[in-house]
Amino acid sequence: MSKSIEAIDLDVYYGSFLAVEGVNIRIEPRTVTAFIGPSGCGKTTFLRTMNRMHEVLPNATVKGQLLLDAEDIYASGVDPVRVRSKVGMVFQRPNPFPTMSIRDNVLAGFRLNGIRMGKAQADEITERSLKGANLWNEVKDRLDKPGSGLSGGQQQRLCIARTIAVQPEVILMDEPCSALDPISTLAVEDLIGELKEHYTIVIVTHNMQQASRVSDKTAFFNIAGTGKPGKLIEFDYTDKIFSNPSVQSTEDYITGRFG
Amino acid sequence: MSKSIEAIDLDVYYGSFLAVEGVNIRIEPRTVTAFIGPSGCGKTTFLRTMNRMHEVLPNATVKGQLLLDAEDIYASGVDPVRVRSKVGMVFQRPNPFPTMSIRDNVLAGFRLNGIRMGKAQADEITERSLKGANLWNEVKDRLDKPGSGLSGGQQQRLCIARTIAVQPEVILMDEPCSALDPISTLAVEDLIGELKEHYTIVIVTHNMQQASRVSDKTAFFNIAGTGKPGKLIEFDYTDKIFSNPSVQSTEDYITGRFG
Amino acid sequence: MSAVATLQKSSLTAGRLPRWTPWAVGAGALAVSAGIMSLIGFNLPGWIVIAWLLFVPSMFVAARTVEGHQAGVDRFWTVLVCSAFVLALLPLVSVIVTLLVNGLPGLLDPGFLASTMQYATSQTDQAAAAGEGPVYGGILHALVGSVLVTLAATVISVPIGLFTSIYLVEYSQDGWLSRAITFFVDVMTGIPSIVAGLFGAALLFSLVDPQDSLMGFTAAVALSVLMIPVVVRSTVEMLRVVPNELREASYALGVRKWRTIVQVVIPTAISGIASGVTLAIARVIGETAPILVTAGVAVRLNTNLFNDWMMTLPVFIFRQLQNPTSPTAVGPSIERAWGAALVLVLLVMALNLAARLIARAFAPKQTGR
Amino acid sequence: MSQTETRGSAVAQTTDTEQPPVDAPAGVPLDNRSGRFGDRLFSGISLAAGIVILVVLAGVAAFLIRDAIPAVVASPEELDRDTSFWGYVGPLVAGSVVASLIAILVATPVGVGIALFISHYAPKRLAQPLGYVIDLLAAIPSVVYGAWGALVFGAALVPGYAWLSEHLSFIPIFGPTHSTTGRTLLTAALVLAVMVLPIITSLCRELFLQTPKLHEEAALALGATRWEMIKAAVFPFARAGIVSAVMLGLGRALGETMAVALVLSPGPLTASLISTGNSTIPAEIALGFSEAFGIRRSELIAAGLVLFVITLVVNVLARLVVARYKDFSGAN
Amino acid sequence: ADEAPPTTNGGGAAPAPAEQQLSGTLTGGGASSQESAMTAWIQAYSSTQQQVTVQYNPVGSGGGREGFLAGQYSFAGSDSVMDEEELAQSQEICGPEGAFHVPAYISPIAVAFNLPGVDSINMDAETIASVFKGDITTWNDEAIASQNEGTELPDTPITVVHRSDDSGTTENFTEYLSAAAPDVWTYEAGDVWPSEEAAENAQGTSGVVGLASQTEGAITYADASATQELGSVAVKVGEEYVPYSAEAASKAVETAERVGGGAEQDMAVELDRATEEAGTYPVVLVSYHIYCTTYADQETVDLIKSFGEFAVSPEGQQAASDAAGNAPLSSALSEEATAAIESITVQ
Ligand SMILES: Nc1ncnc2c1ncn2[C@@H]1O[C@H](COP(=O)(O)OP(=O)(O)OP(=O)(O)O)[C@@H](O)[C@H]1O
Ligand SMILES: Nc1ncnc2c1ncn2[C@@H]1O[C@H](COP(=O)(O)OP(=O)(O)OP(=O)(O)O)[C@@H](O)[C@H]1O
Ligand SMILES: [Mg+2]
Ligand SMILES: [Mg+2]
Ligand SMILES: O=P([O-])([O-])[O-]
Repeated sequence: MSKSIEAIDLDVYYGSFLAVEGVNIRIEPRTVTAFIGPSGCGKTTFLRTMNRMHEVLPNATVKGQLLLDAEDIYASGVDPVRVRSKVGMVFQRPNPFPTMSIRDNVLAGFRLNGIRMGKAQADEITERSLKGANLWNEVKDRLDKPGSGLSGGQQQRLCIARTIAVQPEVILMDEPCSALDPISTLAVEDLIGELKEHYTIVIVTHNMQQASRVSDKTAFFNIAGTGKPGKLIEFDYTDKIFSNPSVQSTEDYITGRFG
Repeated sequence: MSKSIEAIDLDVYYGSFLAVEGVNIRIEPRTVTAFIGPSGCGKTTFLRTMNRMHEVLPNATVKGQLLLDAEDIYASGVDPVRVRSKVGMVFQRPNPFPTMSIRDNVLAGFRLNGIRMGKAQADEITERSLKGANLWNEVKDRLDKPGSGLSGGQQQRLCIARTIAVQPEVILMDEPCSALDPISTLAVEDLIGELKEHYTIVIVTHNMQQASRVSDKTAFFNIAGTGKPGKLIEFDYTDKIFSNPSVQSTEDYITGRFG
Repeated sequence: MSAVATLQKSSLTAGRLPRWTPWAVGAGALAVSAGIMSLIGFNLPGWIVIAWLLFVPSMFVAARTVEGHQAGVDRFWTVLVCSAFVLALLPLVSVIVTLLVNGLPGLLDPGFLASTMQYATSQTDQAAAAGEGPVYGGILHALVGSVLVTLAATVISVPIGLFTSIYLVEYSQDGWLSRAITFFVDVMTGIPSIVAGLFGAALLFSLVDPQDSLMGFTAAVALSVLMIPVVVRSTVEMLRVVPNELREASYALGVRKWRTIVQVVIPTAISGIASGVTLAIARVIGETAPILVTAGVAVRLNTNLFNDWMMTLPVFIFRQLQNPTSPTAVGPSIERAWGAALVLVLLVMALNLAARLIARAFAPKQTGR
Repeated sequence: MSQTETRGSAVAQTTDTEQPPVDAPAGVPLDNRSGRFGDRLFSGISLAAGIVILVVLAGVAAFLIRDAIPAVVASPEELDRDTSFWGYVGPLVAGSVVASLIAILVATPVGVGIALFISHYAPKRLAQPLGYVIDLLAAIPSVVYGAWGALVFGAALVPGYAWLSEHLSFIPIFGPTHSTTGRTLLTAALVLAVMVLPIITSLCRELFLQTPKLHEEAALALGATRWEMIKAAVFPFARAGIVSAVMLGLGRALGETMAVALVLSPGPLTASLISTGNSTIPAEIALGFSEAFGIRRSELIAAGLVLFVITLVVNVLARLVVARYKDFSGAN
Repeated sequence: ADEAPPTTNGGGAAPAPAEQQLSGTLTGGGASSQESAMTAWIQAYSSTQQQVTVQYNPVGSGGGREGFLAGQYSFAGSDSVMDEEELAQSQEICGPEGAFHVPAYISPIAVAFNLPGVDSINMDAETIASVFKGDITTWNDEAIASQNEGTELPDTPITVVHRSDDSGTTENFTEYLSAAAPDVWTYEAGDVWPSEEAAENAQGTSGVVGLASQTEGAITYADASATQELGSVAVKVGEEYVPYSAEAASKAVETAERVGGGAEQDMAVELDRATEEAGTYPVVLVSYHIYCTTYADQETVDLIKSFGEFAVSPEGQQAASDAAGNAPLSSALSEEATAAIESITVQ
């Protein structure tokens, strides 16, 4: 089920602005990869190219190849929707659907695709996903209330539940825990640990501890200055990156001596 | 300039739902107070009562007293606008005004209030605030571009810049760093350290390290279960809370043994 | 720094106007105005206008001196905003009173809703005017005609309008086609209704046998020309403000774009869309001129949009007012006209209510952040 | 404690339940096209709808131009009047523009004010019913506005006109005499204002209600009063929409036929707004059409075409204004 | 659900017993002036010919003629006669003889005013023209007073009210003014009120009557049937002042000259507005029915003949007069019109 991801000479543009330049990376199946780097270096941007969300923005374009198990997702004829149903995504900002109840938010991946299922199955998926996102206990009594009435952290976990409900093969997470308390964070980290047995996971985080806790490999992105493109500086085993990085700027960043 | 804040038997409601119950707390001027606690325990809710942002939501009500330097901000006849211009706020989600340029976002507090100022003064305030929020170098060349074109972290720092520009007496920060990278986080923490010389600061954070780094005192909120109100469990010097809390659940939470 | 200093830093309650201030100032303004009026001759509108003209600046000055500049400005605009609402109520109340006073007698005529004009004649009107008989004739044919023609126009315009808006907001990348469409929709907003009618008549005239070209459907086509731009413009605005993050959330779940549009974007905007559609319907259901030249003048019930003339309520009203059934006794015609107007307004109100209920069922739940 | 257990079992279930029926079963190649049919169809329909509009409009334009040309090129003798077509239509253009302009100038602030009142000032509980009340204005058919304007409103304005012509007649628009029946261009313009009010109000209201809470709160937290919050968060957010609403209203005012025909005592162009005279293009068409044939009919349709062009110009200008702020708007 | 009214037609004008029962639909359109009469005709006619549906679209004379020439209507109602171009055009659908006019609805145009307590005022053509030109501005002006000894005239200012829409009534009225008072009224006759003389105005007969009724001191011109609440002017013809009446109006038509030049049976007339003949009321509106000399199919011919002849028959004219208050055709005109319609044939 899990897939490998490989970027080859990937350039990412907003209009004519080159936001990320020349990324070459190979992410193995069933691993957790953390993206770290200073703000504005293009972590989110690169992450969004991995399930073709980037092109949803007007004028946003990509050059180069991005292989999902050796298939280029940017090849002509590739259906971005297929890509996205294999590569799920959790956003930096929680964005539950305001028109839907909590339950429907969890089942959104099915409901929106017009997939019908029995009540029993729906309940089972809802419960499993919410438990997976460590939200079940808090919302089990108000599954039919709107999802927008939850606290920030609850909303984010709802979004995680929604994503894992459809069991994609790769899960991209853009700072999923930035709005979470330590307990939920821990739960999500545990979850990542479990999910990795079956899925490929990429996570953007600002939290070094988190990166070192959850990830097998870490990619460090950096930016030379405003208006310059972000670049992948170093990509290696997390232990290696945090103990003995081969590039100076990585070390600077990790140790906080940066800037 | 700085003010003390004191809550007396404060209950906070969403409609008929009691979200936070019986808070008694006294925050001294020129201190940094951290609010910690699990998700959904009412940190944001309580924080928002401190500048009367709570009542902006429909049906949201407050019982009890909240004294700002001995003046009850919920007394009848108090103008919430005046409260808010003394008590600034940085939100969990960055929310720059999308229709304003970066410069105008920083100056929004003045522009909104119809305060006119010379270009030199405006430039000075803009630069000082942006530097204070560690954003100056990244945006100094595009001050006239819309604020919505920034990365998440940049946007959050812009919001901080906007809040400190008007130099309120109290600054409330709702997880201001959750969207920030370590460098910006560090910068904001430094900034908090500086601001505290003149202002009273309250910060909600999920990050224990951050709480212990920046705050003088820490308040731990907890919730007994879903649908139950959040409560202030313990409020003490940060050192004390993190080394030797007097309540068991505080210790559980801090050490991650909670739940 | 000096700018900062000018921000209000005074005590929280210092200089707050008491709650009753607006009432007191209002009463004062009315009194002063009455005084002025008594000098130059009293009349009601003058009294109120002058009182208002006194009230606005006094409120502003009072708030400004006591509460500060910021609060003064805020009060000023509050007064203006509330005045706008009251001002709009004046014509509304006047029209509604006019409608009720003139329309109720007609509406209460026996059989008014259940009969047509087939048997109402000049003689029966003359008799009715002379008090020798009841007012015959009703609006059944016009009511049915209005409903059918408007329904047909809605069935034509709403899908076209909705899909066009979707094209403009969701699909077009601001290309020449979308610009052309936007441009032409803009232009269509200003087509005089009668010109739309003439166009519809000319179109069907050339498409079908001229003898048969006057029919309900022709009117529906003409009304669609008027309706489409209203639907498009309002829907486009509503779709535009749907946050992109919702679209992205849906895409990220592997949901197809069209499903995202149908199940995420439209439900989020449904309340606004429903408003726009109702507005468009309200606009065309009250149109007279285009129907005059497209649907003929029927006096009997016709339920077939594609054959024979049809009557609609606005045309009925217009004709009854302009060409009374009996030129020598116009009373019954005027009564019927106003009765029909009242029915028309009630009909649109009902539609409006229905649209709101539908919208509410889908609309985003209004909670919190 | 139990949490780890639950999570553990969740994953256990994950592994042994069969794959939920997602759109594409696993293993389908990425370029499988069959699933795209829905998208293709939907975008095709959307595109087709847009094209239908273009075609309809092209039809209207072709119809107008075809029927208008004879009058536009005709000599004064052929038209049976002293002037060419342009001399005939000029005053009508002036009347239309003035009436719609007054209507829009009156209706825009009032309409936006009402929308604000409903969205941000009225108590939440009252807002819905109040919105409904104002929408009633949209429910009233134009003939009724016409009849009301002629019977009630016009007559009610006469004392005001008398006052204006008595005291302000040195201003040409209030000059020298006033209508004793109230059937003047100003009355017509005010009736139009009432008619376009609900259009502006209901669109603006919906937009104002959509203003992101985030931005409203951002403003409030900076110590903004309600009005300042509206200036900072609501208006910029709705700017393009307000312009759209006003343009829709303007279109209605420019194109309104029956109400003006019933309310106005049309006549030749005069500067005064409160005496008899002036006319608008739609009213002229409505009043003249029934007895018109041949060149006269063509003349009326040409007048319609001119109105068309006016609408076009106004809308283009409005779009340009909106486009200037484009960078600073949008849903993100 | 239709309630049948007590009588299907009033005034005892029972339609002639039908010789044969026809069926089908007959569609006409045109002048709104004859709408009330048309309604009366249709109602009376359909009580004998129950299988026939006759419908009339009161789009206005111009619209009616245009629809007729485009084949939309089988007959047209028109306040003015077709011009040469239209007659030529009519040959396309009507065959080589083209179309012809039959006077069907004659109605005096009252010069009506609103002066409480005054029912009738005498005026000659010049005075009327001067009033409508705005040269005479008050009711007690010497020019009016001198013709009305014994009538108490107030000093109320005169408010002229004219039609705002293009109208057959205006055309007939201005034709009268320019023919009978050419020195004062220097404008050509036309269906639009001359813009130089614009005054208060309103749309449609009921519009001007309504406005005049609201406005004290108003004077207007309108189909006499609609002006009963108002006072009316007795018009000077020859040496006497003639108030409007059905007889005087139909006499004006009877004595009028034929236009000629069209089809053989064409009855279009040219009224002599400046007539001095006693007992005629020259401010009169004649509204025609326009028929083809030949139609494409027998069914239409039968329907046209049946309905058309009924409309101009004494019974039909009486029914119209009861309903619309107009002047019935004289029996001579009625007979001639019947004969003209009878001559319609299939192509
Ligand atoms: N929609 C956009 N249009 C134009 N430029 C953009 C857009 N979004 C981001 N950028 C720019 O692209 C660069 C990379 O942004 P990105 O959001 O990927 O950063 P990031 O690494 O995710 O930062 P953060 O940690 O703050 O989220 C930044 O310079 C940003 O200003
Ligand atoms: N607008 C609202 N309406 C109703 N209930 C709300 C609303 N906002 C929050 N709540 C509820 O109030 C409680 C406290 O929420 P709050 O947002 O204050 O939590 P928090 O401590 O800030 O959590 P987090 O750390 O996730 O941000 C939660 O149970 C939440 O569901
Ligand atoms: Mg990011
Ligand atoms: Mg919170
Ligand atoms: O019959 P009219 O043409 O005067 O309306």
